[in-house]
This record gives sequence, structure tokens and C-alpha cells, in this order.
Amino acid sequence: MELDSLYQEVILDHYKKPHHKGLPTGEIQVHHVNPNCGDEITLSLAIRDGKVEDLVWDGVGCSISQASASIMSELVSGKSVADAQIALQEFTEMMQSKGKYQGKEEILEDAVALAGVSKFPARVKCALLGWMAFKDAAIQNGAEL
Amino acid sequence: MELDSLYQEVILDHYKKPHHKGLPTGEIQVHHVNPNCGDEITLSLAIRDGKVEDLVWDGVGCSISQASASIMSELVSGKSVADAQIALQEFTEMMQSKGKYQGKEEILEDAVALAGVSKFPARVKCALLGWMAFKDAAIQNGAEL
Amino acid sequence: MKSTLDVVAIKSDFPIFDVPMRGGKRLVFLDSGATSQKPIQVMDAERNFYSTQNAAVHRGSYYLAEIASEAYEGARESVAKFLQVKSEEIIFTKSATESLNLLAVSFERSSGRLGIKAGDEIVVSELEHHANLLPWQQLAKRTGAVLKWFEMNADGSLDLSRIDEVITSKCKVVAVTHQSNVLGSAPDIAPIIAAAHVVGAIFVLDGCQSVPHQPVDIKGLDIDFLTFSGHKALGPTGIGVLWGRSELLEQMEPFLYGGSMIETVTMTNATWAPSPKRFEAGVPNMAQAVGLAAALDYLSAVGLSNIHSWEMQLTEYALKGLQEIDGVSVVGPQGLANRGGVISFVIDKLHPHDVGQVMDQYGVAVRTGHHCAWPLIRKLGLTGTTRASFYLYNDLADVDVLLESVLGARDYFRKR
Amino acid sequence: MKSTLDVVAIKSDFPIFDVPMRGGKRLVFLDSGATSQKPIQVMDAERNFYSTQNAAVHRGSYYLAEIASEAYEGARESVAKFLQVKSEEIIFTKSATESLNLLAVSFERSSGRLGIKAGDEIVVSELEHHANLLPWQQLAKRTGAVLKWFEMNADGSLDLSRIDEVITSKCKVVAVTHQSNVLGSAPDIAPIIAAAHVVGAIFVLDGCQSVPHQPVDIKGLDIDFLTFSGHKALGPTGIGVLWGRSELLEQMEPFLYGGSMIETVTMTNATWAPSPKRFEAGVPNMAQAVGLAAALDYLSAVGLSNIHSWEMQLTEYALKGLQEIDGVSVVGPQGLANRGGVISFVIDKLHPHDVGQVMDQYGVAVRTGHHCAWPLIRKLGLTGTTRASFYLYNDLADVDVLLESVLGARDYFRKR
Ligand SMILES: Cc1ncc(COP(=O)(O)O)c(C=O)c1O
Ligand SMILES: Cc1ncc(COP(=O)(O)O)c(C=O)c1O
Repeated sequence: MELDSLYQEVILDHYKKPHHKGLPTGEIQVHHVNPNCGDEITLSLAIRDGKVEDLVWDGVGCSISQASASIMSELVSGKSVADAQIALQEFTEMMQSKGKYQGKEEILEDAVALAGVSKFPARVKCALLGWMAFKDAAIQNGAEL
Repeated sequence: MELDSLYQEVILDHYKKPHHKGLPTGEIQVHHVNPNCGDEITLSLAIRDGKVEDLVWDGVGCSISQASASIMSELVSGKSVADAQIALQEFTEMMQSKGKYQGKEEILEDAVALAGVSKFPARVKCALLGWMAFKDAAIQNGAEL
Repeated sequence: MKSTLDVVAIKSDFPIFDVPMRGGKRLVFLDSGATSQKPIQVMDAERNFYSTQNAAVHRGSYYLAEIASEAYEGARESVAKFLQVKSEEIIFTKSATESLNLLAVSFERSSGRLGIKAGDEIVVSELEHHANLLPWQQLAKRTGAVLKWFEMNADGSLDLSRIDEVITSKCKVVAVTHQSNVLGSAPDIAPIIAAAHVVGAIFVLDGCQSVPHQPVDIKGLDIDFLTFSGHKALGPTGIGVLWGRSELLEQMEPFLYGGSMIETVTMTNATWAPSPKRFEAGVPNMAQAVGLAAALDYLSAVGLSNIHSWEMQLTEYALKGLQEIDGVSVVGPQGLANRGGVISFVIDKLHPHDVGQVMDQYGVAVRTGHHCAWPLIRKLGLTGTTRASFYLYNDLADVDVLLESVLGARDYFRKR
Repeated sequence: MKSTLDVVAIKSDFPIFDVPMRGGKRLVFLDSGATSQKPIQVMDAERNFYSTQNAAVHRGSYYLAEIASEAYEGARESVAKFLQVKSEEIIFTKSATESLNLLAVSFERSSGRLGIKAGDEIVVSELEHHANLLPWQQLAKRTGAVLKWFEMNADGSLDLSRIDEVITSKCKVVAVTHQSNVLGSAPDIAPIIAAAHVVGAIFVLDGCQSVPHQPVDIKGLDIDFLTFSGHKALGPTGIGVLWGRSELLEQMEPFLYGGSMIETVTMTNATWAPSPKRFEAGVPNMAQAVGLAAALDYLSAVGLSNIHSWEMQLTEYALKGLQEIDGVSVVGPQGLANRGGVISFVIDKLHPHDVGQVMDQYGVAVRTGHHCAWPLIRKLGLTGTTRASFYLYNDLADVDVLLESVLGARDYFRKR
């Protein structure tokens, strides 16, 4: 069933038990919204020695937006800003591929499970919500992305 | 030729030598415009002993609007307000008939020549311009139309 | 259950139902609350206009311009007949959204009874679609007027218990929906209209969800303005209708300035044509007006009462089915009283987006989210709902697939 | 004279040319300056949208909504490609009139560089169509800003001799047409754009009469906003385009408030989505956007340069013919320099309405009157003109009938 390519097990796992979810405490908090469906995310992080740290997010939304935020936070936490950027680019490219690009697992790890989302244009924004919040927060913390 | 039913000789005569055309001098002057084509008319009159008097108009516009104003002023000048109203109603009915109603000559006199205008919807407003100015001026002079 | 209308024949007028959905499924279109599908009659009317009548209306004295003007003004007469109002009271806009913005901005620019200034009060309700909230909310911000609103009860009705506090002598405009696009609930507007008129306020009815679905008696309701969108009434996109009492329209300042809405123009000054022209600047959406007239003819031929009662039958069947499914909660009115053919529901703790995604696999088109009525959704303590909305081309089989897909969505996530 | 394009083939795409005019005459359509005719390709594109793709865009996650969104956003990309700009800089409006009103009202509501306040200066020209005069004139009245303008010379060019007095450091916006819809004259906008930018003012180009007829190089012109109407470019009625630099659009307040243009909404507050969504409230004119994309594809396939040079050939032939007729005076530019395919003329002392009426008997559709540019007409000391305007479907035979009908009109009144 086409649906199973969208709702892969790791996605539902992350949805049920999201990682790095909590009350963001950083000084700079970004708040992103997907106005079409009302999904929201608040996120804060720190950049120390060129590394992404203290990433915490909170939000409401569909399984895709929540799982994607969880997978993203797991992936970039502790990474160098440069590596996080590579992951962000790889993920964005995969999302915009309309199902044609599966993404490199050595870069995206669990996030490759979200490849199926790119076949459903209305859900791409859900999957990107957390990533865009991360990008915004990183920039606001001085990273050059 | 269909055109000749529009541009009857009396119409062109009135167009070339308009009656009652001059500088309106009455205290109440009405100014009507046909915004589609820019035709304009200024008109004043007096009502004395229930009769339409001192009707003078000035204006710019196409042959139809100018001739119609001239014919109208000839027709209603000196008439009782009641008779003028009958003429106004008859004329309006004729204009809205889309070529189907020729108008009563005993009421409209020369104005029956304008019957052909009603076949050209875009020109009906031209023909009515002077008559509407008359109606407006009469009302502003206390006539009940 | 017997249909009051011939749904098979109706469906065959709508070519979209021949288009296969994902996985080859047939289209079960339950999103007419967002936009309706179009019958060939409407497409043909537009094509006929472009093929045989197209010219700029009101601007030429040549033959084609006459025909185009007749077609366009004829469409205005059709809409007027449909609403049983005077033709010169019909203004063509591009959408209900434009109609409501037109009113708000025109009131801002007008004076007298219709003018809005600091300290005046504007009243809406918590049921409103953003299109009937934001123009007023922003008007209040710009002018210093005060925005007030009727609160919503859990069943989707309005709390009218403090009506005298909401509508006071400072009130200039009351704008309320005839039916919620989220819950299907039809608020009790009669006392609101009466209260507005007691204090001399204008009453604006958002008829987007009612006019296409049931007979609306403008005179009986005693309202001042009404709007609806063509595209929700089988008509083309890009056309809306604003009806207003002519004595009010004549006092109103224009919204859009441009060609065809003027009386005279100089570089420094201008005066305006009478309504409706005053509110229709530029070459108008002629083909869409003609298409809308064809749509309303179609609706009238089927009969608005027939359409309404059929939608209520579908709603009854769907409500019952949904209420019997464990884990499903219908949001808003639970019964058939004071509602139309729009049903919102939630499943377990699932996000509506996920629900809609599974339903899509069944060919079911439902809308998910806040439905452009975010304050209403927040008031219910939700982040969104899944919404099914019916129209004349839906049948009981559509409801069966709806119920099957709801079960499917529930079980897809329960199992995993 | 050889055509650079295959007019016979082109004409056959436009069903309207099969419709008999008064007295059975063939249609000689010379009013494309008011609105253009539509090829079947455009009608088919709209019908195809309604028959296979119709759903509310951006609002559903179901299959049909995805397809509709792709069609609508695809249309945006087509327009962007046509204008060679970024897709997110394209805003769909209902008409050029709406686009220009959108700008004026948005500037009224915005602050900073784009905000208009008392004492600011707004510059237009005497060439302007009411749609590019009145929104600015009325904005000035509402805000206390000062409206200034470039005067027109008798040949339809603008008097730029005092450009430094017209555009001063107080100037915030300059809005000028690319080509007069009355005279066909194309003002020398380069120095105006440069002067506007020197003082930090925004330059708005009214491209209604240029974009459908010739390649327009937005980047080369260095302008800030451009608008044109779909219906003058073979497209459907009810659609206009506003292009703007994205960095400016991002600073601008919305014009219409409603669904789909928001970020968050509460009863008392709202924030806005980024452009272009911010400026497209409500369910958009989806079918018309798709139809416009088909129209622009059609124009591109024929080639805008080919269209332009063909129109100039027709113009040359018509100008020469008109200038040779005793009693006929061409108004505006007499030659081919700095003009497009629009010609205004007067005959003897005849009123244009009477002229047009006789020409109509020949099947000729021309526009008569002030052409929604009343100040220009007054400046010329006229009450109106008769205007012939050309497009890709016109041929030399059309010009022959034009000339014949002009003679006919002259003689009809001379003889009587
Ligand atoms: C130069 C110019 N500007 C603006 C407009 C207004 O366009 P529309 O009526 O399509 O809004 C027109 C045409 O009417 C025009 O010719
Ligand atoms: C109740 C209600 N009001 C207003 C609107 C706005 O209509 P449109 O988007 O067609 O302008 C809608 C639909 O979207 C609606 O359901």
C-alpha cells in the first residue's frame, strides 16, 4: 500500500516517542507555523565550538511534522554546523524530488524514512517544518547557513 | 439601410440646428453626464402656473444626444407638467422597447423619429440624456414627476 | 431512503467524476464546503460567451459590445432573480472574500450611518471564517473602532445570552455567518438581526455556506448585505456576489477605482457612477458572471429545497454512521436541528492531516485542519478537524465510502 | 508586405471570427486595446481544469487538491517564465485595476520606504488610464500626499523638461503607463525610472498595453512593479497579474484579508503569510490563472517580437491610409516611432459615437469616446476619439475594411 511508504515504522515510532521534545529554554526561541494546517513548532538551540547543542523543540501537528522534527533533532544534535547544513540540504533536496530521490542514508540516517513524503506535495511542508525552524534558529544563533 | 432608421432626417436637422440651446440662466441648473462616452448636458427651466417655461440647455455629445435634447426641449416647452410627464413616459417606454414600440406621434411629435435608437442599446443612454436632465430639473423646480 | 433528486443524472453532468483518483479509486468528493465541482452547463456557458459574445462591456457601441453587455447584464438579472432582489443591487466581485473587504473598506471611507470611526463598535462571532473576521478586525485596528463578538457554544450555536452587551448603541456593523463552514451549525441570526436594527446598525450576512445549498429569503431575513462565492455554487472561480440594499449602496464610497465606475474625472478630482457600476471598476469578470448565471439556473432547475432536503438526508445518514464508530467524535451539532450538510469530526487522538491522508487512499476528498476558522478551532480546544461536506451530486454510496475510510483511518493507526 | 506570422492559422483558433455581425458582415475586430479575443486553447485549458483538476488549492491534502495546487502554481511559474522573473514575485489579482488599487492601498497601510503619508509626493502622467490615475489620486486625498504629474505633448509623448520639479526628494511612488491606451504612444520612461530611483521612489509600470503585444524586459527596465490584465492578452476575464520585487513585496501590508493569506489568527490579532500568498486571500481564480498560462504559451509560441512587428506593419498601413483621407485627423503620434498598434483619429467635426455607429455597419468594432482616459482627451481639446487597435489576429484586409468604413462614415454624414 502506497500509504506504508509514507507512514514508515520509524516515523510512527518517532511520532509516538519524540526525541528532544520538551520546553525550549534557549534565549532565542523560534516559532514556526504551517498556516495551511495549523501545525506549530517552537525550537531553541545553542551553537558551541561550531557544534549544534541543547536542541529542544515543542509543537503540535501531524505525525509527519512531529516525527520529522524528532528525527531532525536527533540527527543534527552534536553535529558540526557544517555537517548539519549538509543534512539540511540533502533533506530539502529529497523533499522536493516528488518521490524521485531517496536521499543518502549516510547523511540522513533515519530521515531517509521520510523519502515517501515527497510523493505527497501537501505533506512536504509538514516534513520541512522542524527543519526550517532549525535553520532559522541556527542562523539566529550566528551560524552561516 | 438600418442606419437610416437611426439617423432620420429630423434628427440630423435638430443636430445641426438645435432648438432651445444656449446658456442656461435659471437658478437651478442640472448637469448630467453619460460617463461611457463623455456626453454632457446642462439644463435649466422654470415652472410657472404648472407649465414648463424658459427651458434652455447646453451640451456636447453625439448627434443622437444633441438632437434628442433639442427635440425634447421643443416638445415640453410651454406644456403643462402633466403633459410633459406623459411625453417623458412615452419616450422612455419607446426607448426601452428594443425597436418594438414606435411611440405615439400625437404625444411625441418629432421624437418618434428617435424610435430607431432603441434598436441600438449603446445609444439609448444618449437619447435619454436630455430627457433625464429635464426630469431632474423639473423635480428640483418642485414638479412631481 | 429515497432521493428527492436524480443524483445519477446530476452526477453525469460533472465530468470530474470520471477522473480516477490515487490507486484508480473513484472520486468521493466531500469538500464542496471549500469549492464545488462544475457541471458542463457552466463550462459551456463560459465557452459560449468567449466564442460568440466576447467584447468589453459598457464601452463600445459596436454590435459585439452590445451583445456582451446584454450577456453580462443578463447575468446580473439572473442572480437578482435567484436572490429575489433588484438587479441594480447585485455587485459582481471576484469572491466573497473581496465582497467582505469591499464592505469594510467602503465603510472606512464613507461617512454618516455607514462610516466607521474611532469608538464605533463592530460585531462578529467566533464562528466566522477568516474572510468574515479579518476585514473587520483590521478595519477596527485601522480606525480605532472596537471589535466585539458573540461567543460560540460547544454545539456550534452562538451564546446570545448577553446580546444587549454585545450589540450596543455604539454598534455600527454586525457581520455573522449564515452557517459555519467548519461545523455546519446555523446560528440563530434572527435575534441578532433584530438587535442590530434596533440600534441602527448594518447587518451583513456571510451566505457562502447557505446560498448554494438552500433557499435564502433575503427580504424575510431583513438583512442589509449578503455575500456568497460563485465557485461554491457550481459556478466558475473568480466570481463572487455582493447584494446590498440600494439605498445603502448609493451612500457608499467606492472600493476599487478605475474605468467604468466614474461619472467625471480630472487629474485632481473624480465623481462616481451610481451603484452597481460604482463598485465594478475595470473590465469586469464577464465570462464568470455568465457562468455563474448558468450555475444558478442549474441549481434552480434542480430546486434549492430539493437540494437542501437531500443534503440533510445525507447528513443524517453520515452522522449516524460516524457516531456509531468507536473512537470517532462528531464536533458541533450532533443532530439535524439548526445545521446544514457539513460535518466535522475527530478520530482518537489522531491529527486530521493523518486521517485525511488515509481517507484519500479510498478516493475520499475531505478537508482537514482549521478550515480558515482558527479561532473557532481553538475555542474547541482542538488543532483541527476532518470535515465532510455534501452537495447535490453526492449519494448514499459516497457516505458509505466515507464511513469505510474513517474506519480505515482509525484502524491504520490503531494497528501500528 | 509579408506577414511575419501566419494570420490565417491564428484566426482559425478564434471561434468568434465565425460569428456574423449586424447585416451578416464579418467581424473586423479592432478593439483589442479594450479586450482581446480568446483562442480555443485558452477555453480548453479552463475546461480541462474544471473537468479534471478542480479543487480548492493549498487547502486539502487529498489527491485532487494536490493536482489543483500543481495546476495553479504551475500557472504562476508560466507567468514568471513569460516575464522572466521569479515565480514567488507573481501575484494573481482579478485585473490590472485590482493590481493598481492593491498597490495604492498597501502603500497606505505600510510604513517605511513604501508607506505613504501626508506631504509625500506621488507622480503619474496625463497619459494614464483611469485605473492608473484614480487609485493614486484618491490615495493622495486620503493621506494628504500630493499628486503630481507629467504633462502630455500633442504627439502623445510626455513633457520631461521639468523632470526634476516633478520628481523631487519627497516623491515616494511614480506610476506611469508603458503605452497610452488612447493614442498608442509609448512615453520615454527610462529617464523617469532613473529619476524615481535617484530619489528612492518606487516605480510602477502599467503594462496593460505593452505586455500582451511586445517583449517587455523587466530587468532591463529596472522597474519595481508591473501589472497587466489577462483578458487583454488572449486570457480569460477575471485575472490580472501583479509583479513586484520580492524584497518590496515582503515589506508590504496586505490588501484583501481572508483565508490562505495568514500565518496565525486569533479574534484580535493576525499575522501574514509571505508573498505571494499574503496578497491572494480566499479561494483564488484558479481556472483563470490556468487559462492565462495557456494564453501566454500561445503568445510565446507565436513570438512576441513577431507579434509586435506584425502589429507595426498593420499600423503603418492603417496610418498611411487614414492620413490620406480628407477630413480624417490622426490624433497623437503620426509616425511609427515610439508607438504601438493603437491609433486614435477624428473625422470632420463628427462625434466619435456617430462615427463608430456607421463603422459598425461594416462589421468594424472600434472603440469611441474617452477610453477611460478623460484627462488626456480634455488635454487634446476633444470630447473623444475613435480608436482602432490591432492584435495578432488582424490582417491587412481588416485595415482595408477599416479605411472603407471610415470613408463611409465621413460620407454618410457629409451627404446628409
Ligand atoms: C493602460 C491601461 N491601464 C489599465 C487598464 C485597466 O485594465 P482592466 O480594466 O483590465 O483592469 C487598461 C484597460 O482597460 C489600460 O488600457
Ligand atoms: C463561511 C465562509 N465565508 C467566506 C468564505 C470565503 O470564500 P472565498 O474564499 O470564495 O472568497 C468561505 C469559503 O472559503 C466560507 O466558507
